[in-house]
Amino acid sequence: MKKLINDPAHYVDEALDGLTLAFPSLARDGAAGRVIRRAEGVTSGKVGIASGGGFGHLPLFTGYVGRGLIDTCSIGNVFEGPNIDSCVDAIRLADGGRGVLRLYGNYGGDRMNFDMAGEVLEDEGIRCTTVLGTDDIASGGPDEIGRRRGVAGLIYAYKAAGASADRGADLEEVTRVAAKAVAATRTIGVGLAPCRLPSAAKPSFELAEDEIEMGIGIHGEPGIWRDRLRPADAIADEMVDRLLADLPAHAGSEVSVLVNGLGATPLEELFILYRRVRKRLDDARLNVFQPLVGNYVTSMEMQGASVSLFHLDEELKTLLCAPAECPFWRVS
Amino acid sequence: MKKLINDPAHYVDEALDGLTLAFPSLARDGAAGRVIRRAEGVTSGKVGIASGGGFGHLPLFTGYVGRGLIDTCSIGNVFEGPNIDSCVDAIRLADGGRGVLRLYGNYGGDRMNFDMAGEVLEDEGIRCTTVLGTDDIASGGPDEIGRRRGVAGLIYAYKAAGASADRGADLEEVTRVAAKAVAATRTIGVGLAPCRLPSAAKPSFELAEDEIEMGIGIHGEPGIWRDRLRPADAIADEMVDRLLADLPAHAGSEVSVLVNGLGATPLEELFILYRRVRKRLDDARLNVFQPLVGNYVTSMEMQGASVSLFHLDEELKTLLCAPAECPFWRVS
Amino acid sequence: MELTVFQIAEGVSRAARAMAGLEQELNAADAKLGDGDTGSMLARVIGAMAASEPQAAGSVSDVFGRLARAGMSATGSSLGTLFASSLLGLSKQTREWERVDWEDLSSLLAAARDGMMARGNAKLGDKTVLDALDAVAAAVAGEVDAEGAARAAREAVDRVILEFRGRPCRMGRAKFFAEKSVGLDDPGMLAFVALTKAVAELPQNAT
Amino acid sequence: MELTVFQIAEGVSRAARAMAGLEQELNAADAKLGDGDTGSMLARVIGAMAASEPQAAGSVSDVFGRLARAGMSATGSSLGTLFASSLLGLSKQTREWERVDWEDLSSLLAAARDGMMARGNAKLGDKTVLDALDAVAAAVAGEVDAEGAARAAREAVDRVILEFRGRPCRMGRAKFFAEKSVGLDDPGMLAFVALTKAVAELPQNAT
Ligand SMILES: Nc1ncnc2c1ncn2[C@@H]1O[C@H](COP(=O)(O)OP(=O)(O)O)[C@@H](O)[C@H]1O
Ligand SMILES: Nc1ncnc2c1ncn2[C@@H]1O[C@H](COP(=O)(O)OP(=O)(O)O)[C@@H](O)[C@H]1O
Ligand SMILES: [Mg+2]
Ligand SMILES: [Mg+2]
Ligand SMILES: [Mg+2]
Ligand SMILES: [Mg+2]
Repeated sequence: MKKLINDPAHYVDEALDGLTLAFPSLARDGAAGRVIRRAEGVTSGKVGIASGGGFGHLPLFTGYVGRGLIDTCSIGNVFEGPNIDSCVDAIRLADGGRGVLRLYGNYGGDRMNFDMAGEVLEDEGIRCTTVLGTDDIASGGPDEIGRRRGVAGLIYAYKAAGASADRGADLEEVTRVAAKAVAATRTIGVGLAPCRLPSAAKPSFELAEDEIEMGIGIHGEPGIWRDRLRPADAIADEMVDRLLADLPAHAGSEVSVLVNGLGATPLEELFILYRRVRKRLDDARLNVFQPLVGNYVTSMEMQGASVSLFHLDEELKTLLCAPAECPFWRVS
Repeated sequence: MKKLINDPAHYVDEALDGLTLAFPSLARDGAAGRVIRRAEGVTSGKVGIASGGGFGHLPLFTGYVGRGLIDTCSIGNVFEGPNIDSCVDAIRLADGGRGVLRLYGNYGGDRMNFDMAGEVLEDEGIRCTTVLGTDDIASGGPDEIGRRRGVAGLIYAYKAAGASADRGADLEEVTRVAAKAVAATRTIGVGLAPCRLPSAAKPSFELAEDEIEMGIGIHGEPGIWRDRLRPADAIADEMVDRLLADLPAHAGSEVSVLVNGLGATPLEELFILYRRVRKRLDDARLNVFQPLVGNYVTSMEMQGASVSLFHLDEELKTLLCAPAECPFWRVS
Repeated sequence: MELTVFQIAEGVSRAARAMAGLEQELNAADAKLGDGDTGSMLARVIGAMAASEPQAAGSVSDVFGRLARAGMSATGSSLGTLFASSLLGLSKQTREWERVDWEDLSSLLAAARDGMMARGNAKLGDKTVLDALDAVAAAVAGEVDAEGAARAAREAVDRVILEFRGRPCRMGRAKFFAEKSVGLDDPGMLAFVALTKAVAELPQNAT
Repeated sequence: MELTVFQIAEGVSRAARAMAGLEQELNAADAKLGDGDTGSMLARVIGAMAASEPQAAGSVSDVFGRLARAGMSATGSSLGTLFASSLLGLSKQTREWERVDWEDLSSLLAAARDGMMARGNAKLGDKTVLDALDAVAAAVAGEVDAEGAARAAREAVDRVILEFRGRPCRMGRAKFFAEKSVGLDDPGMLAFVALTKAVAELPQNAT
C-alpha cells in the first residue's frame, strides 16, 4: 500500500498546510495549529459550532468549516481525537458571544477531550452544549442509539445546525436542531479494502481478495459480517434494507441520501450504487430530496462506501436547503 | 482488485443512470443514451461546445456539462472513444445555430469518430471546428506538442472556451480561445497503482510494491521512468521541474494549478503534494491564481496524481474567473 | 470461385467463437503498451457483428454494411473504428457488383488497408494492424478459392508477426515509447493475426 | 523507601525505549479490534513524555505534571488521554506531599484507576487497560521498594492478560463486537502489560 507522503510524523500538518493554501476560506489557528476556522473570523452574535476529530477523513471534519456549516474544527492525529488544547482553542475561536455547540462523532477520545476542554473553559463563561453524531447503525442496536459511532451522516447535522445558527437561533435551539438531525440520520458502510495509517507497517485490517465487510466503521472497526464480494445491487439492497429496518420515530416520506465513497472507490462505482439505492427508495415510496454522491467522509485510501439516510420533516428540509458554503459542499 | 459493480457489460450505462439521477442538471440523450447534455437544453444563439471520450474518468468528461463549460458530451465504453452515432448526437444537441466546437482529448479513436461525425453532419449545415487537448508533457517532446495526449488539463480548455461561448463569441473566437487555452496548459502525471477495466481479468499495468511510474497516462499508458517510491516532496519537485522546463511561448508570471487525484489517492495526499507544488511555484515567482485540488480527471481506481499548470494572461484569467457551474466545478 | 455471404457469415461466427479465448490475451498485450482494452473491445465488436445476422444479408455488399454498422455502434476505439469504417468502405465499393470472387479478396483487403490509412494517418511499417492486413492482402493475391486464400493468409500472418516483433511501434498509444515496444507484439496486429487464423480455417486434416 | 523523580524519569525512558519494539505489535493488536493506532500513538506520547525532561522536575508531583502535559499535547486518543489525565490527577493529589514512598504506589495507582473510570465511563471487568492497572495496584500493595514492586507488578500483568484473554471487550471500539474480541488481547491492556514489564525491570540476574 503506497502513499504519496513525506515523514509520517508530519502527515497531518503538511496536509493541513496544503488544505489552507488551496482554500483561502480556511485558516489554521490554535496554539499547535490544530484548529481550522473560517478565515474571516467569528461572526459575533451567532451561536458558534465547534467540531473536531481525528485526521484521515477529509473532507471531514475540517473541510466543512464555512458559512451555514461549522465555525471551527480541532484536529487530532490520524484516527486520534483532537487533544484538549485544540478543543479549547476550537471552542474559544467559535464563540461569538452566544455560546458554542460542540458537535462531533461519538468516539471515546474525542469525548474526553471535548469534555475536559469544557471544564477548562467553565471559568471563562463560554456556554457549551454537546451533540454527538451516532448514525452508524452497524455499531449498536436501536435500543442503544446513543452508544453508536458517528460516521458520514454527521454532515447532515452540520448542515442543519449550521443553518439554524445562521438564522440567529440561540444555543438551546441550535442544540435542539443538531440533536434532531442526528436522531433523523442513519448510516451503514461497506468495506472492500483497508487503509494504512502512515505510521503503521500494516493495513488497519485485512480482507481476502474476494471478501468484503458489511457494517465496517470509518476507522476499520469490525462490522456485521464478512463474506464474498457480491454484485453492487445486492450490496445496495442489503444496505437499504438495513437502513429501512432502522427508521427513526416519526420518519416521514422524504429523505436526503448520501452515497459516500470511503476514499479509494471511484465515482463510477458510487453512481452505480446510487442508481440502485435510488430505485429501492423509490420503490419504498420515499421521496429523495437533494441527494449527495461523492467522497464526503473518508478513511484515507480505504475502499468501500457508505449510504446515509437523512429523514426529513418540513423543518429539517428547510434547514437542508438553506444557503451554505464550504470548499466541499455548497447549497445556494 | 475488487469493484463495487454489477455486470461489466452494463457498467457505463448504470453509472450514467446514477449520474443523471444524482444531478438533475444533466440529462442522458442520444439514440444509444450515450450523450450527456444540459437538462435545460441548448442555448439558442450560443456557440455549442461538444466534448466526448472514453468512460472511466469521472468527473471527466460528462461531469463538466454545465453553464460556462461544455454543452454536450458523447461517451464511449471504458477507455474507448465514443462511437460515431454518439458524436453525431452530441454535436447536434450542442448546436444552438452558431456552430459547434468539438473539444476533446487527442486520442486516435476519439478523433476518428468525431471526424466521421463531422462528415455525416456536413449536409446538415452545422459548422464544426475542432480543438484537441494535448497537455500531457510526458507523451511527446516540445517539438511535437500537437501529438501529445490530452489529460487533466482539458478542463481548463473547457472553462476558457465555455466562458467565451457564454459571452456570445462566435465559433472562430471560441475556437481560438480553446486552442489558446490548450496551448497554455501543461500536465504531468505519476502512477502508484493501476486500475482494472471492468471486463479485464488483470490490471491495466503492473507496478512492484515499491515502484511508481512518472509520466503515466490516464489510461495507464507508459510513462517516462519507473523507479522506487520516494517522498512526496521529491515527486512534486520533479513534476514541477518538468513542467517549468516545458513553458509555453509567452508564459507570464501567473498560473492556475490543478493537483488532480487519479481516483484512489486520498485528499490528504493531494494536499501534501499541493503544499510542495505551491512552494516551488512561489519560489519560481509564479503567482498562483484559483488553484484546484481534488479528483477532477481520474482513471477509475488508479492511484496517483497529476499536476497541471495553466499559464495565464489577462484574457485567460478573465475567462477562468467567469461564472460557471456544473456538478463538479463551480465558479461564481 | 465466388466469395459468398455464407462464407463471410461463417468467418464472423468463427471469429466470435475465437474471441472467448483471445479476449484476456489481447487485453494483456494492450496493457503493456496501451490501455488494456483491445480484447474486450473486439469481443464486444465481433459479438455485435455476429448478432447482426450477416447470414441473412442479400449480397456481399450488404453483409459488409451490416458488419460495419454493428461494429460502429459497438465501439469508438481506434482499432474497432478502423475495422468498421473500412468494412463500410468495402460495402460501398461492392454495392454494384453482381458477385465477388475469391480472386477479388486481395484488392478488397488492399482497399480496406488504404481506407484505414486515410482514416488513421498511420503508415505501413508503423507496426500496427495495417502491416498484418497488408501482408495478407499481398499473400492472397492470385488465390482463387477459400482453401488457397486461407493457407496463404495463415502463412502471411505467421511471418509478419515475427518480422515486426523486434521493431518499434510508431502509431497508437505506444508511439511515444517506441523503444518499449521492441520485442512486444502490437495488440492490433496480434488481434489481426489471431483472428485471421480463426477465420481462415483449413479443411480438416490439412496442414 | 522513597519513590524518586529519578526513578520515575528512568521508568519513562525505559518505556520510551521499549516502544520501538512494541509500536507495530500494538498497532496490529488494535487493528484487529479498533483502528490500529495504539502503538504509534503510545510511541509518540511516551516519546513526548521522555522529551519533557522529567529528570529535571523538582518533585514527584512536578514530574507527574510534566508527563501529563506532554501526553495531553501529544494525543487525543482514548488511551493516551486516559493516561495523561490520570497523571494530571496524581500530580494534583501529590502536590503538597513532602515525599512519596514506594508504599504509596498502590494507592496512587488506585487513584489513577478511579480517575480513568470517572473520565472514560468504563467499569472493571470491561477488559480494558483498567483491569491491568487495577491488578497492578492491588499487587504492589505493601511493597516497600522498587524491586518488590517490580516483581509483584510483573506477576500481576502476566496473570491479568491470561485471565482476560478469553473474555469479551465491553468498552472502546470493540464493545459492539464483544464476541469477536474473545481470544484476543485488548490493545490497551496489552500495552499496559508490556510497558509495565519494560518499566518494572528487575535487577540484573534476578528472576
Ligand atoms: N491510427 C492508427 N492506424 C492504424 N492502426 C492503429 C491506429 N491506432 C491504433 N491502431 C491499432 O489499434 C491497436 C489498438 O487498438 P485498441 O486497443 O482497440 O485501441 P485504443 O488505443 O483506442 O484503446 C494498436 O495496437 C494498433 O494496431
Ligand atoms: N472508555 C475507556 N475506558 C478505559 N479504557 C479505554 C476506554 N476506551 C478505550 N480504552 C482503552 O484504550 C485502548 C485503545 O486505545 P487507542 O487505540 O489509543 O484508542 P482509540 O480507540 O482512540 O484509537 C483500548 O484497548 C482500551 O484498553
Ligand atoms: Mg484512534
Ligand atoms: Mg482504448
Ligand atoms: Mg486499447
Ligand atoms: Mg486505536
